[in-house]
Amino acid sequence: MTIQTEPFIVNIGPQHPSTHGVFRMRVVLDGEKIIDADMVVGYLHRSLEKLAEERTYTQNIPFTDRMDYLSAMSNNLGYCMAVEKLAGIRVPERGQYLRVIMAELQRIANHSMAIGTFINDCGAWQTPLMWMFAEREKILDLFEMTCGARLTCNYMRIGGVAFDIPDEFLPAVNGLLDDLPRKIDEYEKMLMENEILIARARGVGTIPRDLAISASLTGPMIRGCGIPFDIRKADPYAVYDRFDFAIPVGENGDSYDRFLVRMAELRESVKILKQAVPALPGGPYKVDVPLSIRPPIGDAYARVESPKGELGYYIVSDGGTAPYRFHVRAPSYINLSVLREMVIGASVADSIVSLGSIDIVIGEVDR
Amino acid sequence: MTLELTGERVVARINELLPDAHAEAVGKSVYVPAESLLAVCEALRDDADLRMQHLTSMTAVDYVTHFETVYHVQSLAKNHLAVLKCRIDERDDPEIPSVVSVWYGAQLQEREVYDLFGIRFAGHPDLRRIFLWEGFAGYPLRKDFLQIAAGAQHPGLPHFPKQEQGFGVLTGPNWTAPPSHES
Amino acid sequence: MSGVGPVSAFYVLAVLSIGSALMVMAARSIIHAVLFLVLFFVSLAAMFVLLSADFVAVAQLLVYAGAIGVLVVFAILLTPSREQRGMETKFVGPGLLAGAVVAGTVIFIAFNTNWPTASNDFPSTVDAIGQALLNRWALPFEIASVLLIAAMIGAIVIVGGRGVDLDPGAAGPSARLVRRER
Amino acid sequence: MTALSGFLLSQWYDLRDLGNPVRALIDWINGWGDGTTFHWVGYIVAGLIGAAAIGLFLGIAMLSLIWIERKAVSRIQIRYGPNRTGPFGLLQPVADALKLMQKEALTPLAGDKIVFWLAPVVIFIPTLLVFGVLPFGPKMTAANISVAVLYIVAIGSATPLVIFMAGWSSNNKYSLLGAMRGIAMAISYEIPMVLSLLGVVLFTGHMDLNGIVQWQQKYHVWLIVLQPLAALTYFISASAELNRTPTDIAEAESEIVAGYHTEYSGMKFGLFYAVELGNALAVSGIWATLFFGGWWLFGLDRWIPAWLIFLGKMYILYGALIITRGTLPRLRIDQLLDFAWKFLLPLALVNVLVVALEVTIWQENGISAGIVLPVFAVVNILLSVVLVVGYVQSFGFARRQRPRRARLITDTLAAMPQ
Repeated sequence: MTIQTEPFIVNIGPQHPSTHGVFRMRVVLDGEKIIDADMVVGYLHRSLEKLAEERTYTQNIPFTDRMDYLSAMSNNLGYCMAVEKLAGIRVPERGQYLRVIMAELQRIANHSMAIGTFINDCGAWQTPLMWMFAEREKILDLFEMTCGARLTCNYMRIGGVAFDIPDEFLPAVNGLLDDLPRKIDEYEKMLMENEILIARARGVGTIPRDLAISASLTGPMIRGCGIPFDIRKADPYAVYDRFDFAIPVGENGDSYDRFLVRMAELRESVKILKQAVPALPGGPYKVDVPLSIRPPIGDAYARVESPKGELGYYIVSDGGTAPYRFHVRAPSYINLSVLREMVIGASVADSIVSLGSIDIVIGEVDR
Repeated sequence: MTLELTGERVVARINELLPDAHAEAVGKSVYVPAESLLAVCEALRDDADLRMQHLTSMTAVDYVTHFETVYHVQSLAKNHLAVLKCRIDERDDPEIPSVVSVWYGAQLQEREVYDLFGIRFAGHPDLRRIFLWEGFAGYPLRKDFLQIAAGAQHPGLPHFPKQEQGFGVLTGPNWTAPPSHES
Repeated sequence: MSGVGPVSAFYVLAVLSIGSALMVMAARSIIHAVLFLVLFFVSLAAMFVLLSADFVAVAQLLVYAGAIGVLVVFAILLTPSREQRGMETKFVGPGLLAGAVVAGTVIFIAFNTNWPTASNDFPSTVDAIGQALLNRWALPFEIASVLLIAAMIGAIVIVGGRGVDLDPGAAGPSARLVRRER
Repeated sequence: MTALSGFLLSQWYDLRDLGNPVRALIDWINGWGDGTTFHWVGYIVAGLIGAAAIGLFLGIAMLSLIWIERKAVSRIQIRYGPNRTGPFGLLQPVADALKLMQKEALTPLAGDKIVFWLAPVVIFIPTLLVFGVLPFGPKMTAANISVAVLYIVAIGSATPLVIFMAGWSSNNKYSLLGAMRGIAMAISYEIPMVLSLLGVVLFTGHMDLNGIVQWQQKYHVWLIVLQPLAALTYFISASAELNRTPTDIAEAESEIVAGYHTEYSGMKFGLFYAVELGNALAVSGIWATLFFGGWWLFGLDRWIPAWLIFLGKMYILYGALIITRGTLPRLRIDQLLDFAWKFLLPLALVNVLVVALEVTIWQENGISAGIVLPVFAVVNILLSVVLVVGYVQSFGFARRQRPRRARLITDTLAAMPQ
């Protein structure tokens, strides 16, 4: 005797509280168990890669803000690095340090958001989210102080950064850096030891290690599996090779490990910042680059460790003022390729936790 | 620092592994003919010397005369990176073997390329459009996409996909796009 | 049962319970039928309250409206939807006949039984029921509970361990969404 | 002054118990005519007063609760909470209610319209009915029925059906999933709840709430001291049925949007929202009555109006619900059901066994309460601590020996898998 049940197709999204935007997961349910899943993206597709072919290299910088709108600084950085690589531009010391400082601040801001929303997806009633927002808020204030924008900073320029930092920036960063470790301790105590959170996230969305490599995962997704792959270490850009920091890795590759990795990365970012801020050299913060730069014919691939993973820009130049081809290797998008493996066999509740642990931003998935 | 392998180095290794692959080095990149792409990728992945386990990025470029697919592959253990390129001269129905069987991560990236360039990946397990809907006319990242005469045809579906076929999940390989305006 | 209040309450409840009982049969949707059934249970419970049988009323609410109603709902939800639609039946005649026979029997019994008249002074029914269940009828009570546990375990054994058998499709991206059949 | 207060306190409108003036009014009505003809007027007036009192109380309580809850949760979440409408944002609930009333009440086209409209109305009934038996004071019970404890359980058991009505009639898959979850959870948690209430009933020998309060008054002790296990299991299982955050799987926002009330908008949603608050208040009221002495406060009830004491206790205990809501993530449904069946149910069963033994020892041997109750209190508290701690240790959701920190790697290349 077998019980006949009817599979039940549910569209999780595109408007759903936990899809972090207009992402749609079409799942086939048997009761609460997911027996098949498929993802549907493209609701936020703005055809960035096509648009970029019509604009000059500098005009494209603001576009990159709009991809992963939670870590605009890292996006800018990667794009500027790609163009610099293509055109052979060297960025002055101070510019490099400022880039690192901003990118690391952005990483803290992004991970705060990621952790907060992840626990929200686990079902906490917004409390961790609000706590994490408090920290993120301070960092956004710093960005506002520097470049006038909080979310879409548009701060990096080809050949450096747009503006020098204001006088009150460094004291504010130092104050934040004194404050952050204590706060992170507090959050670790509150969140990581939480029995319910462990019960919800442990063993959920586990990715085997070889799949993680084969599926081109990067960022906390691959580090959660115990593979210490981080562009800042593997392929140091800017001045990352001058700082002493560690790469946190997880054990089993489940959602909880990814959460642990993000939590530990907050600490490592603080560590980098504490070394970078005192070492900030004087001198020019950018080199003069013509606004409509014409890089030589050729292609270049530059990548940075954005908070979500490896953010790569592949730019082909035909010698004109606009890129001939502009491709973004978006970490959120490629990290999604294991979504199906993560959610099949899990319950609806677990699938949401898995999705939350990937930390996708739809602006980057769809571009 | 990740070592960016030169084309010669990779080609030398490929020639050792697969003598008839006809790979050819141009600067930092390696041009691989489409017929031997899959074999080369598999060899590079499994080779103890190169260990290209991780497909970093995969995309395509439209050079008007031809398409080029670009694979940035790297080895986590050896920390080096190589660039493979593959030239497709066919424009009407470009086709190239899929590398999903070698690197699972190519799955979504190949779908993206298929969606935006119209390059078919033979052997891809789930080749559907991803950002645009099935039946979207044209492939936007091709250089000639904007050359569709304005007013002659708007890219898009003539009607909603569910209109005629009742209900259920209608995207997928079993679903054929309705005849577009062109005919 | 006298006084304006109780009498009017009785008639309201009588109309409600008979009406909902009729609607159980008349409702086209099986879910509506179940909801009317629950309404009937509730009005019956209110009827018991009117008869000063507090405990029975609450038990009626707890067991029938709460448990049985929910169980029936669960059963309906777990059966495929095509069996839920109300259909014309060819058993109208036999059904009516059987109904008439049952109704006749009940009416006959109702009029021919020498019903004992209740005293006006009601002791607390809970006490009496509790005493009866745990003193005089302790053994049958316990036997019934053992029987129920056996039934429960039996049900678990029958259902459990036999997970729903659905092919999740080939692993990896080759598996597709199943097309829903109808 | 003394004369005035003496007069006030001695007269029927003694405000320590609002039941007094009502009783006087009913008696006056009953005295009309020859003393029996107009009893039905008194009957109706008493019913109307009771209903109006509960309705009024619930209305005010829900408005206040919205504000209290939002304010308290926002303090937990280090933000200010409503502070724009009126002083301290006090008018926020009013603004919320007005906003909800103005919103369009959408009805799903393919849904079952009648049931869809009915569900938010019907879901109010159990809430109202529960408040009917809560003793706000010695004489302030709208309906002092003898089986009140059982009645509360019975009323509560009707809620899942209404949740099902809402979920099914929406014709929305999220709603249906929510309804299924809600029913499964309600069925599971009813059992430990009934068993924990059984402990109280066995111990006090009363099934009416006023009787239980008077029992606590008589022996001068709160039942939480004597029945800690029952208090714990009741609190957990009753709050589980409230659909509030640690256990809100039926309307899990991050998973199934809003569960059974996904499709509801406007005031219909507002009713669900209000009922959720009302039920939470009812649970804290029952908890206060059963385990915290209800309107009785160690003799202080002679001076403070009993209903004030009760309301105070109710709101303080409601605070416990707010804190759990603000601090805990949600459990998965299977974990929640496991918790009910594997943790709460055994504890409640042990509690019933212990209570039965104790009551037998007490009643059969006729030992005086002064000796036996402190002993029982110590034994029960120790037992519950041992049981809960031991059980948590062995049952614990996740094993102890797991890494709680990420491993830090400095030399990444060496640590790479080859």
